[in-house]
Amino acid sequence: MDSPLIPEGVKRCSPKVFFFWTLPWLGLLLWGGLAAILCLWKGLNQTNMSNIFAFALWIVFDLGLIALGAGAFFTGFLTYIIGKKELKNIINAAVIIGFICYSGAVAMLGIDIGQPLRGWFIFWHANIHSMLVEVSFCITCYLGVLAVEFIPIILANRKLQEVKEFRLFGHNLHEIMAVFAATGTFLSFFHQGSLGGMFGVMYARPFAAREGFYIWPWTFFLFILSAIAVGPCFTILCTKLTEAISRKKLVPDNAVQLLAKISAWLLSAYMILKIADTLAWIYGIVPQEGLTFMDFFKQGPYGVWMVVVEIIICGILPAIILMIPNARKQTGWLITASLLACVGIILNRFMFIIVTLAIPVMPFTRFWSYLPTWQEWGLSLAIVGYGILLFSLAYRYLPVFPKELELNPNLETRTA
Amino acid sequence: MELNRRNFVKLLVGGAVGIQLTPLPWKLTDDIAIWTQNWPWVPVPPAGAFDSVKSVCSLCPGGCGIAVRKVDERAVKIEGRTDYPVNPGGICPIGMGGLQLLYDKDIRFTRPMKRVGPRGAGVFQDISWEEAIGTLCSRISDLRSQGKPEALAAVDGSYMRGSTMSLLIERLLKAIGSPNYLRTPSFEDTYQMTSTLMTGREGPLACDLENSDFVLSFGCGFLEGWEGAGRILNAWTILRDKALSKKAKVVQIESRASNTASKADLWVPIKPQTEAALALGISHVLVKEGLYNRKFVEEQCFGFDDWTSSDGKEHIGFKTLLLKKYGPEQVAQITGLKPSRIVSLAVDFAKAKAPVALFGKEKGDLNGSLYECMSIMALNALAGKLNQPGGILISDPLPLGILPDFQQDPVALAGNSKPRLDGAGSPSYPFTRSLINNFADTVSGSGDSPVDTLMVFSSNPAFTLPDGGRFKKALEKIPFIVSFSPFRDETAFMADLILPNHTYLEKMDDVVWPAALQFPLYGLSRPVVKPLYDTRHSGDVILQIAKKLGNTIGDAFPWGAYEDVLKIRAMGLFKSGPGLVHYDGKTQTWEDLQVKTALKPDYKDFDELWKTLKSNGLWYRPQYATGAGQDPFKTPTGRFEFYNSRIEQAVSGNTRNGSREEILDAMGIHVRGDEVFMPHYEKPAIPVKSSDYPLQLVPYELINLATSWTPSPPFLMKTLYDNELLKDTSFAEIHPRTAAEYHLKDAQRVWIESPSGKVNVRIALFEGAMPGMVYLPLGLGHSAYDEFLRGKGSNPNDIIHPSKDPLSGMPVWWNTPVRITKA
Amino acid sequence: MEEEHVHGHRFGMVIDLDKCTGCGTCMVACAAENNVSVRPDESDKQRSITWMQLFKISNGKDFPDTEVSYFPRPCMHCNHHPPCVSVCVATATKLDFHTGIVSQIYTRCIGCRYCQAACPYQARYFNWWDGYFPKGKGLDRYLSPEVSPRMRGVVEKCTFCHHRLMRAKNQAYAEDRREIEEDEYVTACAEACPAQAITFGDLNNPEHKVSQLIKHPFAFRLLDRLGTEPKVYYLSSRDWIRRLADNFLPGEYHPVVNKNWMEREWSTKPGRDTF
Amino acid sequence: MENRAKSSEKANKGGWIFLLLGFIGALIVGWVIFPMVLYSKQPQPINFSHAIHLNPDKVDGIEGDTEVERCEYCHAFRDDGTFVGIPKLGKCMECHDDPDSPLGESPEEVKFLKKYVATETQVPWLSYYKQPECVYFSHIAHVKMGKEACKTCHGDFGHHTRLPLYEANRITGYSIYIWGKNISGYGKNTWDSMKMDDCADCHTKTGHEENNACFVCHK
Repeated sequence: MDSPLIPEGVKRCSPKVFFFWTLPWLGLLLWGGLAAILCLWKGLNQTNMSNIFAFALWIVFDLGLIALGAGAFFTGFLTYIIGKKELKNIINAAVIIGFICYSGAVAMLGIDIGQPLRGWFIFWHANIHSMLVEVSFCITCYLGVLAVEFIPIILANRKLQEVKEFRLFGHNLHEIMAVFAATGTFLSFFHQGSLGGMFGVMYARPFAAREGFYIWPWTFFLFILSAIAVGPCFTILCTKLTEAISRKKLVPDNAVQLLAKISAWLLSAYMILKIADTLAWIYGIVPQEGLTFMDFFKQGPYGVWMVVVEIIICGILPAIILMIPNARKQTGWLITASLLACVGIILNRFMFIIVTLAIPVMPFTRFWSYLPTWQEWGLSLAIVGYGILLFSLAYRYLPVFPKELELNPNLETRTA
Repeated sequence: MELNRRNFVKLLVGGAVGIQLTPLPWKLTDDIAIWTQNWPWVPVPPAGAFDSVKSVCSLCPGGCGIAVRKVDERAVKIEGRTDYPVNPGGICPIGMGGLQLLYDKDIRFTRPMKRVGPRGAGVFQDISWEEAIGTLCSRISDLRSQGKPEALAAVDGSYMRGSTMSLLIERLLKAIGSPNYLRTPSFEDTYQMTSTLMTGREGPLACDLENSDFVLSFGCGFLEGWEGAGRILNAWTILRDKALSKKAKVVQIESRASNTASKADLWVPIKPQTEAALALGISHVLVKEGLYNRKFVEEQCFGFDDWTSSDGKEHIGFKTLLLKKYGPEQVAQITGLKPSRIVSLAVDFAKAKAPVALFGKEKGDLNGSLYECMSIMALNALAGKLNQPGGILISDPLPLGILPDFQQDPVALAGNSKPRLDGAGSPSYPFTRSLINNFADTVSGSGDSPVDTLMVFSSNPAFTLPDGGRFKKALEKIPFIVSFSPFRDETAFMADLILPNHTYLEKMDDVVWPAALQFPLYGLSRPVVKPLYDTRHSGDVILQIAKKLGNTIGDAFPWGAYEDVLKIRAMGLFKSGPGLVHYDGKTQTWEDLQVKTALKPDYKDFDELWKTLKSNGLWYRPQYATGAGQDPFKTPTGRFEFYNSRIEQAVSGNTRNGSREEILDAMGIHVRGDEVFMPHYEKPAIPVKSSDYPLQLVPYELINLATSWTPSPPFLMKTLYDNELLKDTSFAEIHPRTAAEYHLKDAQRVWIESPSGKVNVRIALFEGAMPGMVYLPLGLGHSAYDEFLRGKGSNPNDIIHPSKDPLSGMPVWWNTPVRITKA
Repeated sequence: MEEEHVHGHRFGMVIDLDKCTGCGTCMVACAAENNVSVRPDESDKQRSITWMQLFKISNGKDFPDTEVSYFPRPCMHCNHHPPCVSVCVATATKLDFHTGIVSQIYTRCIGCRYCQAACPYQARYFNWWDGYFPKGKGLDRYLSPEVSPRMRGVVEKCTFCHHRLMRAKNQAYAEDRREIEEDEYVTACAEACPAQAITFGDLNNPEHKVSQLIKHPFAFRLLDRLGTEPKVYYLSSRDWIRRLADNFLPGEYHPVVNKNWMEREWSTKPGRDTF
Repeated sequence: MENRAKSSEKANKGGWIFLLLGFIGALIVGWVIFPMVLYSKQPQPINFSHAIHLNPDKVDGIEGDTEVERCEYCHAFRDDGTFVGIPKLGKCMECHDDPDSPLGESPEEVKFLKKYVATETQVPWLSYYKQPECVYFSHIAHVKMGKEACKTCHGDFGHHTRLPLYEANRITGYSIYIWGKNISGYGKNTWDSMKMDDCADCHTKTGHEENNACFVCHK
């Protein structure tokens, strides 16, 4: 019955099936919604955050999302600025994923601060020295850009195309997409960097503190690089996932392969710098502040293994896999590598947030542990649900994958 | 052009654009943010005129001067007075949080009430003062008409013996005809007995800490609130400064690494309850090495050398006793110290110019052991440091005005002639004034309670007594209980009638000679705010009761108001000689206390003294409180008695038929012969450790937790660590090795069980705990008050299994055998 | 920045740990002075608010050589771009160069808690709940009008009782003085300490006691080598305490070996066995 | 298809009118209706006349050579330098001591005497210039040390013969005098509004930037 909305020619599952598919994700949304209301109404005592764990699960999710969402601007950058035409077939997906990640992140931040109704003070009373201000500015602006990039995709909906104004508007927008891609790229560079800067500048927290270039600690650049290296991996993962669920090919291999290849190079570059940075930190800052690298892992569940996993298993390994053409050509290896890379970046963010805060700086203070409450999990998972939901809707009603028809000539294939 | 869907959208678009060009969205955003800055449920403290009211803190015997900062009629902060000679500006955390005891409505009684729920539930019903007082009076009248006025009893916990309130309570009982006036035990009782026996003077403990250069503390918790923190902590700081320049030392003798032990110059850990042995051991060395003060001992002491009494009987002297039984090795056996340490302590003590040996464990509001106290007193005497600067000063009580004598009617006379229910003053406990533990046993022991009506004043025996809850059982048997407590405490919850007193910030009352102060001082607290609720000063209530009872009782209380009584008392001070009612806070009083030229009073006449006393809360005489200069000792022998005539008389004069053996057994004394009459070490009555109870429980006190009858201000909960109180569980400190023996981990939940009961706590591993000991903090485990205290932690008193202290018969706090089982 | 500090005051604090008895009066005085509310469960130390906090430390030695001591920890009012100030998104916390006090404006704070993450002293506290003032219980009746009560969702911290500075100024103005006298302005904790362990005053005034005390060989600061330049100093004659005040690599810590000083005076701890 | 498009074309004729309608409507709502709804109005308990009290011909006893001194007669400083603000009843009763004998002929005074003086209850004045709880303001610093005239911030209240209605922002609870009567927030006189920026601007103009530090005006 929603057939007039479904893109010309492609086959989609029955509304009933689709409805049931959405149920679990709606459930997550409901859970998250309840958690959000509780936090806004009763305050953040609903969480297990504390004066020790001022940042916690939500911030980890935020940084993770934003890092993974980097695929959007970077693919855009490659497509419109560098002019990698073959990526046009995946750019839509990349943009939508980006939009999901960023809108989700902003929503979570809105709940995470103690006084949401004063949130706009960040802009009005901005403290330009604060990396977090830079982050907020850029994220908000970039979310706008993403929205704009999203609009033409929405307007491409069959029903909306009927309206002349929309048709024109969408078309014109599409024409000047390069401009937005450029702004997006610029903004993203800065907030991805600032996110790293946020932690690098905490010079009184030896575990996070980093030297840097001018006002930017090295983490600034490392975060950018890691984001653009792993972002595409996430885009690949998502498209592959969609293909798996919908049981059909949606994106031509050359596009995926190109992304993978670029990812490989960037990931390698990132790894070299990351290792250099880690060494510089271990032999520079850490001893300067009277500590040894091992001191950080005296108490608590954390250990050197995290660093090993992050750098070797989730860094060097995927880089190598993606680097070898024959390896990345096999879907299995491709997915494994992308997955590892994504895990690696989230682990990296986790260390900078949770481990940094968990490690006591004053020698006589003790190590504290932290476990999120259901409210915290709820809100975090709700973002996942929201993402899947939005992407499914987009896939169902919008021509997300321009090459879908041509890749699936026989419309008999059952589809989700 | 109809308003179809499309045009409606246009309308909206137009509106959307237009509204941006008005203040509405922007002002609204701003105002909503401002709303969060002024949430209606966030209190806004009303402003007004600031003022500071001077008064005296009466939450503990320390008697600090306090200045209460006020905004119009509200008190907003308590601060220490710098113009009060006790405490130069500082006060303790409990006093600092005092306003919560005034304003936290849920821990207070706001009007007279009578019980409607079951005992202990704390369910009461409002009644009028007339009804309340009437009920009590008719009950008393009935008792008197039945000819058993002695069935009326009173428990009094007011800190200072000789405070005017205590005087009135005792007087009321006497007028009615009951000898059963009981006091909650405190260290002052032990000291007072010691002083009376050895020096013949009954003044409170006065010690010149500030001027001492060697403080040998037998477990005094100087930093745990000993005798009131305001002055003591300042003295401590003075001693620290001296220590830095090598001019003073503090030695702490204690089994646990308390704050005092840690911060002292030397910590000497010994087994609990063996302090007497150590004191005697040190004395032994002094004597053996000839380091004691010969002149003083020969001229002013009795019973040092062996002697022959008039009846020609040979007696051994203290000297012989020491040399025979308390050699370093023998004492090392008892205390667990190295003999060399005992010797070095003695040498340092002797070498010091102004040494002092002090007693009174923890805060000092737990009674001590009489023979222990005597042994330590003897040590001071041997060194010849009594009545010397830096030492202990033997004095008489504050010369307060005496209330006129009064007529007792036959009923009263008959009642007063009956024996006390607690046996205090009887042949078994000849020197003790009150034995509330015995009282509890007598009541719960006999078929139906010999006490019909119990009045409870400023005390919470149901919580503070070390008897494994025996007093609570006694209360359950007593038909009628009247509480005068301002607070909703455990004992009040057992009461049938509540006649709430004002809190200490709402009333005028006296602080008689702050504990251990080396010069006489009389403090007078005053109402810093008008009473908040329909409460009445218990002093006035007593007068009203007396009036209502009338006849001889009414005549015994001829005063209109409590203040009149205080005025009579102050008159005594005025007559007693010169004093001061002002202190400028510039000169340190302790620096110049030698009696040189006669003191010139800073008041013309009594009226001026009284006026100033009421406004400034202070009368003092900045001179050493050394009784009557020349002959300081008023004992039968007129000397300081190592061999105590009074004990001797008490024992031999004991008419009770039975051998001396039985008499001594009844007194709980294990040694025999002349040793009985001299300071000596008594082995614990009950074996401290056994196979069933392999560990020893030692309660300890924290300066930031009220352990007496007043509740802890909620503020203090912030200062407790989460290995002292976690959620609702308190912790037992034990040594890691001991814990390992019983396979206990840190923070593990356990049962600590004694013959008297068990409590549920968590384990706190502490290297500073003596192995084999279990340390529980006092002051937690309330079942009354409000959410800040109720159900928080466990009360060691519930499992403390007290033996009777020899001779004094008072409870012994320190050696309860316990076992630990995992919970 | 430093150069700007030359004019005006630079208020600081010296805490003598030999004198500190760990009684907690400073904590209570602070809470009472600054309208810090008390919650039914204050044992949740990760969330309870204590602007002045006593950290209990031990020398870790076994019985009978065990020794405990305390670190009273107010806000350090760091002098060298305080970690919390540069990170604050809404300019809610600033270092005032004319007093040296690091301010915190509750109505400006949005509660992002970045400052808490940046502060190594755990000196900043977030209001996880609204203040605990149940209706009719009376706990709000002793609140001081000189300090604004905080709402849920904002960060608060020690302010060096700056309202007492304002109080002193008003007094001075009433007496036709522009400048306040030394010691007219003292924090609540310093005033309340029964052991006089806390000295408060202007570090820019060479005559003032604090300026003398920080020259003492026993003087040190918490986590000094991070470079935050706290304006709160500590004094201790115990090396084990001084060692706990900062992180040291093996061999980096040097005991106080001021020879002539050692000759002049001796440590308050003659060592357990010199007796 | 064709027809549908046509009909829609027709219907759309003059659609811009609606655009305009919405636009203008919004402007009216935002600029006219919104301010009216935003503030609640209520009268003072007693219509006090500053003019009469400050007029030596009508009232004697309120001494002072300068106007400031005459203001300070009631709005006085305490010994500790704090400011009394709106005087308590006691101050009024220094003159209006007898509830039965009014000093003037104003019915307001009679009302005042009967309702408050007779019963000795404080007058629940509504303060036009009450700053929020987070603000610390020292009058003595400005008036005595800074030599600022009262009217700089309060306008010439002293000459009002009747007290204006008290208007409070329904959302924030602030008196309208804080934001200023003009909804746009603009004002030409120093006393037109009392926002933080107004204080800061003045500090800057008068060369007291140091007093723009947060902890000078916030508590």
